[in-house]
Amino acid sequence: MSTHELKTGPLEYRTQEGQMSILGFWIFLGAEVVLFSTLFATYAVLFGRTADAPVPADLFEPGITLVMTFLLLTSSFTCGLAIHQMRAGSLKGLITWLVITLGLGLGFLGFEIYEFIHYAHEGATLQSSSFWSAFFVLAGTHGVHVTLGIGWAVLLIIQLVKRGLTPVTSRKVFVISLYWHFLDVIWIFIFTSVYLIGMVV
Amino acid sequence: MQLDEFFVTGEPLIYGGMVSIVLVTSAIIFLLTYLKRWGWLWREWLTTVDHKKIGIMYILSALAMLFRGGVDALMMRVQLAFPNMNFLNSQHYNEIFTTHGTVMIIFMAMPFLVGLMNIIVPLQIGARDFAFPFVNAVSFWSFFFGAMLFNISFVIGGSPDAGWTSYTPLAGAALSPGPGQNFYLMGLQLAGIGTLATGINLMVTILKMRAPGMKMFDMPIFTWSTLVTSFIIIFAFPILTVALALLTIDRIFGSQFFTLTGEGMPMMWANLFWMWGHPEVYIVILPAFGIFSEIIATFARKQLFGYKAMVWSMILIAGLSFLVWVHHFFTMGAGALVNSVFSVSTMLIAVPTGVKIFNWLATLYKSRIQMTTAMMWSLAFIPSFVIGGVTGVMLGMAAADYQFHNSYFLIAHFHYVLIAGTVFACFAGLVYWYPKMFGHKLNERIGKHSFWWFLIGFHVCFFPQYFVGLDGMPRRVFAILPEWMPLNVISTVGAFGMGVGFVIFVYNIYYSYRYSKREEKGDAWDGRTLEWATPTPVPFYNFATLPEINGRDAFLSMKKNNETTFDEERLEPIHMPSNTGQPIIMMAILAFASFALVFEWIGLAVIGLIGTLIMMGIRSFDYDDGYHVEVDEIKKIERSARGL
Amino acid sequence: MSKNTKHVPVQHIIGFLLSIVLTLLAVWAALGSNLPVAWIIIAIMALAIIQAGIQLFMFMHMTESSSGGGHVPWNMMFHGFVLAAIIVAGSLFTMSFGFHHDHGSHTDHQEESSHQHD
Amino acid sequence: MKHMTKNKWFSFFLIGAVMLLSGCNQLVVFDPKGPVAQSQKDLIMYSLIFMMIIVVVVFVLFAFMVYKFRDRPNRKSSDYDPDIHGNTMIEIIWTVIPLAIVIALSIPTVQTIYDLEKPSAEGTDEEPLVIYATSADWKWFFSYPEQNIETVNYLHIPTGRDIEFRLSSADSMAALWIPALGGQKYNMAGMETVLYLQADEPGVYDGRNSNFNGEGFAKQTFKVHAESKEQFEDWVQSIQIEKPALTQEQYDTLLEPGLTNTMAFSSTHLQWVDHGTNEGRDYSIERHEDAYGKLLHLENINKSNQPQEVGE
Repeated sequence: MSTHELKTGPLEYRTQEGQMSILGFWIFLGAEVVLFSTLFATYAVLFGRTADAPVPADLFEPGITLVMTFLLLTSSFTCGLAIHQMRAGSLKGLITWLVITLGLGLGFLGFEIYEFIHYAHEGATLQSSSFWSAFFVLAGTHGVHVTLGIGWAVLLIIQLVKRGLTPVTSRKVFVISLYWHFLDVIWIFIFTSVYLIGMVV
Repeated sequence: MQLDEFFVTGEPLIYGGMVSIVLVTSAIIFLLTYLKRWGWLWREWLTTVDHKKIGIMYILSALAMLFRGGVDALMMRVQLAFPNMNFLNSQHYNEIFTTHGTVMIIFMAMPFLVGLMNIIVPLQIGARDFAFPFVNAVSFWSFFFGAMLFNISFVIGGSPDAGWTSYTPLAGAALSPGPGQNFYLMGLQLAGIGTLATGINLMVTILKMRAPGMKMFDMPIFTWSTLVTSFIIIFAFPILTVALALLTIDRIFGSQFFTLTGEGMPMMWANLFWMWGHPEVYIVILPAFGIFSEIIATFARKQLFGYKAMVWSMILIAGLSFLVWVHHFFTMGAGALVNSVFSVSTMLIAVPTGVKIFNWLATLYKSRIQMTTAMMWSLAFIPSFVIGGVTGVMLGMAAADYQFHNSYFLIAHFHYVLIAGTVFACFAGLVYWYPKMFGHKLNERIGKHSFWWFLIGFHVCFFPQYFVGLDGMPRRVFAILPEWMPLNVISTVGAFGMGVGFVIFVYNIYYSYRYSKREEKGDAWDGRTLEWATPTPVPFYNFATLPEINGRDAFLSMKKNNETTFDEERLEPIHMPSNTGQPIIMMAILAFASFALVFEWIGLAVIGLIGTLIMMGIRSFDYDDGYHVEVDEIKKIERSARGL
Repeated sequence: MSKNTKHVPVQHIIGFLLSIVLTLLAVWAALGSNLPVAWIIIAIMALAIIQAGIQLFMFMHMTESSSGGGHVPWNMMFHGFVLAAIIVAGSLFTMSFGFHHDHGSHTDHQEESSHQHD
Repeated sequence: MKHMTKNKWFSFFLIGAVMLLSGCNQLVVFDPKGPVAQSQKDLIMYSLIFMMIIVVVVFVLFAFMVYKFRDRPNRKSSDYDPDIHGNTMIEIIWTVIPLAIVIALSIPTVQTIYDLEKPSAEGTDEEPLVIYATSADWKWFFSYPEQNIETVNYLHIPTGRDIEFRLSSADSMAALWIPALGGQKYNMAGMETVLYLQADEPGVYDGRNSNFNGEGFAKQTFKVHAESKEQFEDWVQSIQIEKPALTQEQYDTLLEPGLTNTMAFSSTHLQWVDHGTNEGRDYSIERHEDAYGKLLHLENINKSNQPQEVGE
């Protein structure tokens, strides 16, 4: 069936395989929504159960979280630009924007690691209470997703350099762009319901 | 760690288990070597990405698991019928009911149904294979290694013993130290990943790979049930993934989610577990409904009554299944409002289910029922399931549930729905599609023996349990009061009846392999749906050509119009995926990592995880496009298969 | 929807600016305004949902017709978010609300201890 | 063979009905000894009527269909119509009827749920008797704060008065179930659930933990002695006079996972810990951290494992 290749439209949609992979990934993202919402639910239920550890309002800082948010929002934007370049047929533009995206992602990760270490020094660790367990696992799961995304994107950049823009590589890049935007969606909710509400309540 | 801590010691039954594992394994190795079949095994089975072969491997594993779970069940029944014989002590009994429940739900019911879906769904919609054959193989091996990891626990490290629901704080590190509970967590996690991937795979397959002209409301009902099931899988399994991960982190890395220390919240586990657990019940029951619908329509020689109502009721059941989870812990004291809300939502499920029952009965109206074995399983399902269903409604009434909860009334209820629903469907489906899979039917006479043994055994086993439950007998006890004895003895007799039924069923597989007439045509039962349009054995590419489909019961109209799936004019090369060893290797490495995590060997686990990631990287760089089956070869295969 | 023929990705730039503005608005609502806490939570959650919509519709090409996916991506996201609401709200409903009861002095220990830090 | 199918079902159903009708008066849930169990029995009986109707209707229809439309020689050809695909009217009917049944079941269910959350109407002349029922692996502590006494693994209650059980657990989750008096509720550490029960008839009833909580689960049972108000007062007095006070040291020893005999004390453990509070949730875990992994090797005939009825 792959022989029936479309002649128009974005490269990634032209083959049946391409369409199916992208559709499958959307469905996977549906599952990811549920995965993260379970973590959010756990966090919400365990909210306030800090036992002897510090309370979030004392540790969360607006500055650093805002910087992290802007880093990730910008990386989502640059990732969108990368796809724009890809659809315009520019391999060089695509790779450039992808690399910028990854740089921003690495910056985000750096801040997150710094933040975690900082909290641990203040006495809030994974083990200290159920609230902090929920916090670290929720934020950490997002962080692990970002890390995997970076590793995955690096592999794709190598493939792009080797093979150029084909239906297969452009499909792969499109899928990771979905993943990256999705992680931004999740971060928006972490930023809002964990950090902002944690600072307010 | 000392060896005697690593291996479970001191139980004669477990030594027996060890010996038989060693014997069976060496027998298999010997046979494979003696018959020089290692290469065949690797090329034809272990590296296959063919949905039909993967489906067969699912079903074989599920039958093995049914045997294991069934032996557990019989051991429990023996203990309860002769509590003074001291057949099992308390600890051993706890381990056995835990593994019985887990194995039956996770490693028997689901893989059996997934196996049938694997084989049948692509054939029913006229597809070449799954949307992602590679992922399908990964799914199977993750299930397989998950099941192996879970099952090895009884000889290495010790079985989990906190019930299949694994409630915290009992299952937490403080109250259940040691690897037993970790086996449960890692085994389910591993299998769960595969199930989620299968759900996505099936959904894309059904949405994107239907035969030309086949609209959604033209799909065979089993395919519909698969689609709805995959929807539930996609939205329910991530909850399990998270719940298991949280408990794993609790146990291995010392977090405080479900602990008694650090202001943890043990009840949150029950909440998360049942948020997955209730939809899970429908994951194993909806495909069963689909199977029965197909079989009843086929052998009633009549189209399904109220097709659209059947589909919509399945969709409604799927939606409601996410809104009722609290009925598993009404007794938690969540308050009158919570209990009332969930009581009503629970009972509402009875409405679409009732609609389905009546539709099946109406399908029988003015039909011509052929009493084949598959049909008998399907017919027996209706009244048996109704008993389970009405008692389910009773359990849903929270105020009454305070008396039913945790009692044998509950046990009787869910065995009535899960055996009469799922297990009957597995047997019915296997009998029905057996000729499509293996090229010969199962013997009808022996099949009916096995049916009657199993059916009567089932009712004798579980019907008394309603009453012993109402007499106050709680579940999961290894010692009972004298007044519960008579009903328990009856139950045990019934359980052995079911055991005999199963043995006859397995014997039938052997007998039919030896003596059954080989199928010459693909259409063994004068079927209605597309899977019967292919020749038997099904060519590895499934369909050479497909006519334009319009309307339901596609094969029925094809037969009317004298169409086949072999139109020589329209032959084109068919693109096929190549076999690959990557899935089994990838999952073996992940299983190794999980095993290391069970014993909390963090270093080894990290190595295993890195290995898995490397395998995924290798896969990413793998641009193997598969190959094409040329027109001449298709012609040759189809002609010989169709005797042209 | 697809902008691949144009050279300036207008939609992306609008989306980006909107998300920056909405983020700042949420920060102001949470930390700068004097609204009651309940209103703050409602307001910033609403802003988050709008932002998620921006990502999905303006960045992720969710409704692109040439994808061949039909309504499925939209459908999966919609049901995913419905499920998310059920899971979060349902857990809070059954897990926190439930353990209140109105007698004597022993009520709501966990509530007290969880709010004493507030 | 085909004929058998129908008969088999019919006989199953008959046997079931007979067992049900004859068994009703002996099964403990159908033999209530108090208003709570009575209201639950009433609800179950009410639902059972609907369920029997459904079962009868389905079974009769099923038997008719299978018998009438089985494939056999010389069937009338008018009895076979493969093209019936549906009938909107009849489908609406069999959607509406189950819906009506669900509504008919929901109303009394919700009513009973709310009723069970407060003391029963019959016992309004007196305040409920408060008993703290605490589960610990694998024993029961019953503390009577007003009387300042505590019993282990047995319970005395006055008849005709509401008992307000305040349930909690020192470690694993349990459930207090006295089927003759009414349904169960969970005991959980760090939380307190309330269960109202009442006995109308004097007698000795079985009570147990019904929620699986480990090796000693099957043995975590107790007897409930329901007796007249005067007898209850006498019993309380005798405990207050004859039994020693409970020391924290002794209590901590008793908390260790394992089985114990029945005991009674003239003071309660509530003076130093209430496991239903956040502060009391890890009391036992901290003291017996290493004891939870040990096996009791509990076997059924080992008499020394079983709680003995002493000290009453």
